[in-house]
Amino acid sequence: MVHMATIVPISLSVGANRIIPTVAIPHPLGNPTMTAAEEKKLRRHLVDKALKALETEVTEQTVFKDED
Amino acid sequence: MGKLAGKKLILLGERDGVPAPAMEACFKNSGAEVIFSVTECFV
Amino acid sequence: MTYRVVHYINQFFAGIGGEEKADIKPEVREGVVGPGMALNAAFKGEAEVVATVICGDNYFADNIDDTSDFIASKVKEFNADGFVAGPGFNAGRYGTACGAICCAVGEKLGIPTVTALYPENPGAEMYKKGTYVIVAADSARGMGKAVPAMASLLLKQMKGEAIGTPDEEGYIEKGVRINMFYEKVGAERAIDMLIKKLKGEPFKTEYKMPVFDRVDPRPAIKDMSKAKIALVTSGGIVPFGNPDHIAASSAQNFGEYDITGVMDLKEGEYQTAHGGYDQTYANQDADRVLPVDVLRDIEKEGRIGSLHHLFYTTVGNGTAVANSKKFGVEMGKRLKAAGVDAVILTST
Amino acid sequence: MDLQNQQRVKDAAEKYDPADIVVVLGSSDAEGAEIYAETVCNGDPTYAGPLAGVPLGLAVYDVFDQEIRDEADPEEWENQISMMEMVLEPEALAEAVKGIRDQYSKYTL
Repeated sequence: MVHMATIVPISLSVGANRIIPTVAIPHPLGNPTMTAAEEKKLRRHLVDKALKALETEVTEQTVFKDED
Repeated sequence: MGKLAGKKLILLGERDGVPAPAMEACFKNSGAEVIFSVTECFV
Repeated sequence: MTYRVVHYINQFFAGIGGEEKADIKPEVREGVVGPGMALNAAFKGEAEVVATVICGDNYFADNIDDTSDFIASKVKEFNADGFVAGPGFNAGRYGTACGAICCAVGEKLGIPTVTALYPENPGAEMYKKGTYVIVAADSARGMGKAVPAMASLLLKQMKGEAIGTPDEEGYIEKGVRINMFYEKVGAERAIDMLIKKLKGEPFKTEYKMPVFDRVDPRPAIKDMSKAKIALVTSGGIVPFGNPDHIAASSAQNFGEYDITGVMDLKEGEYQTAHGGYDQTYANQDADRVLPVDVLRDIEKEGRIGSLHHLFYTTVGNGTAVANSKKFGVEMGKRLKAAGVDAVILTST
Repeated sequence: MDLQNQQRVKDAAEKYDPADIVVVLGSSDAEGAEIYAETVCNGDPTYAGPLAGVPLGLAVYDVFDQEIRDEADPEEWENQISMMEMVLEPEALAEAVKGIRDQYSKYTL
């Protein structure tokens, strides 16, 4: 399981092992200030990261940051 | 003969402490009779 | 009046024997046996152990329900005002038995119960919500401390006196929050606590957070192009109209919805039921919380095997940890049965 | 203390005059020594054995108690016990047993 959440400390405290930080509480996988196309690109980027996280072996709680 | 003369000894040794046979040897000549001696082991 | 108490112990404390006697059936003896002597002394005449129930640890573990029923019926026969089990110290089976029987007797007969266990005894975690569990040492060496604490807590319950905090009475927290009145307002107490913390002095929180489980990370997905991926959210995304009436906060249920053929969560077809954040953006486009649209694209491209046709949703707004756990376990069961390989869980 | 050993101590106290009996302990730690001492003086504090609620009141000493040491054969002590004496905490052991003896023993040496 991968947890996509904005408040990473909560995700860590409840014990998620693969964590993707997201955009904002009311729209974790979107950004209403963007155009629809840009927004979908952003969402795609985050979900791609989540899939990559699922393909990555982890031994402890891991936050997948946005360096790639 | 000392204070133990005529006494009845119960020796409760422990494997990781002082085992009962060691105590028995020490009090062999004390004039006391060992009536029960055992070494317990907790592991 | 002298309260009547029934006491539960295992075969070892009854002097019947150790492991080789662990399968003996429950039996009842009038009066005290073993640790009941210490219990009686600690009651100081205010209560009396009228009977002792003895059961082998293995027998109990193999026959939990029947034995609990049997013991409860005996406790009733003896017209008991209270029930004590143990202390079970760090003995796993005995401790579990003590907790289970206290809970069963309390539930069936409505009388006060108490046991005493080492905090790491599995029985403590399992049953601390249903009975008072006095904190005991890990071995019978702690008998001298545990028994008076059990006696005192049981007497207080039987007399209907107020029960103090876990610290005052020496029991393991039951996870109950009780409102308290203080002389100082919250802001002042918070500042006092902060100052203590800054000075490195010990301080005590008034609002302890629950301890969450830790699980070992699951192995990575080897072949994503064959994986079945499911979506779960605590962001409250539901079909428009919230057909299962998932509460806006303190959710009592979760929803399971079929998205077969759904390529995009459209405004007016999906919405959020969550009452803890501004719903405007999720209601405009629920994909912002539950990314069905991009996962459909990804599915088409063959990057993943498939998107599971059901998604699970609840509202993580003040929802009790116990409920969340229950929902999680049930969702997990269904996902596993459906052959789902991995889950993307989104939270708001 | 082992349940069978409790029974044997109990039997011994019935067979002989308790005033004549001296229990000597060779425990490895003070806490354990206290439990043993209490078991033979005031009854099994764990309430699991035959001595539960049976205060025999026997005289009880740790083997490192000076009074008992004085009675031991010095040569045998050297051979048998001096090694353990260096590893264990003899004073703490003797003190722990004395504490129980002062409280519960009806007899002394």
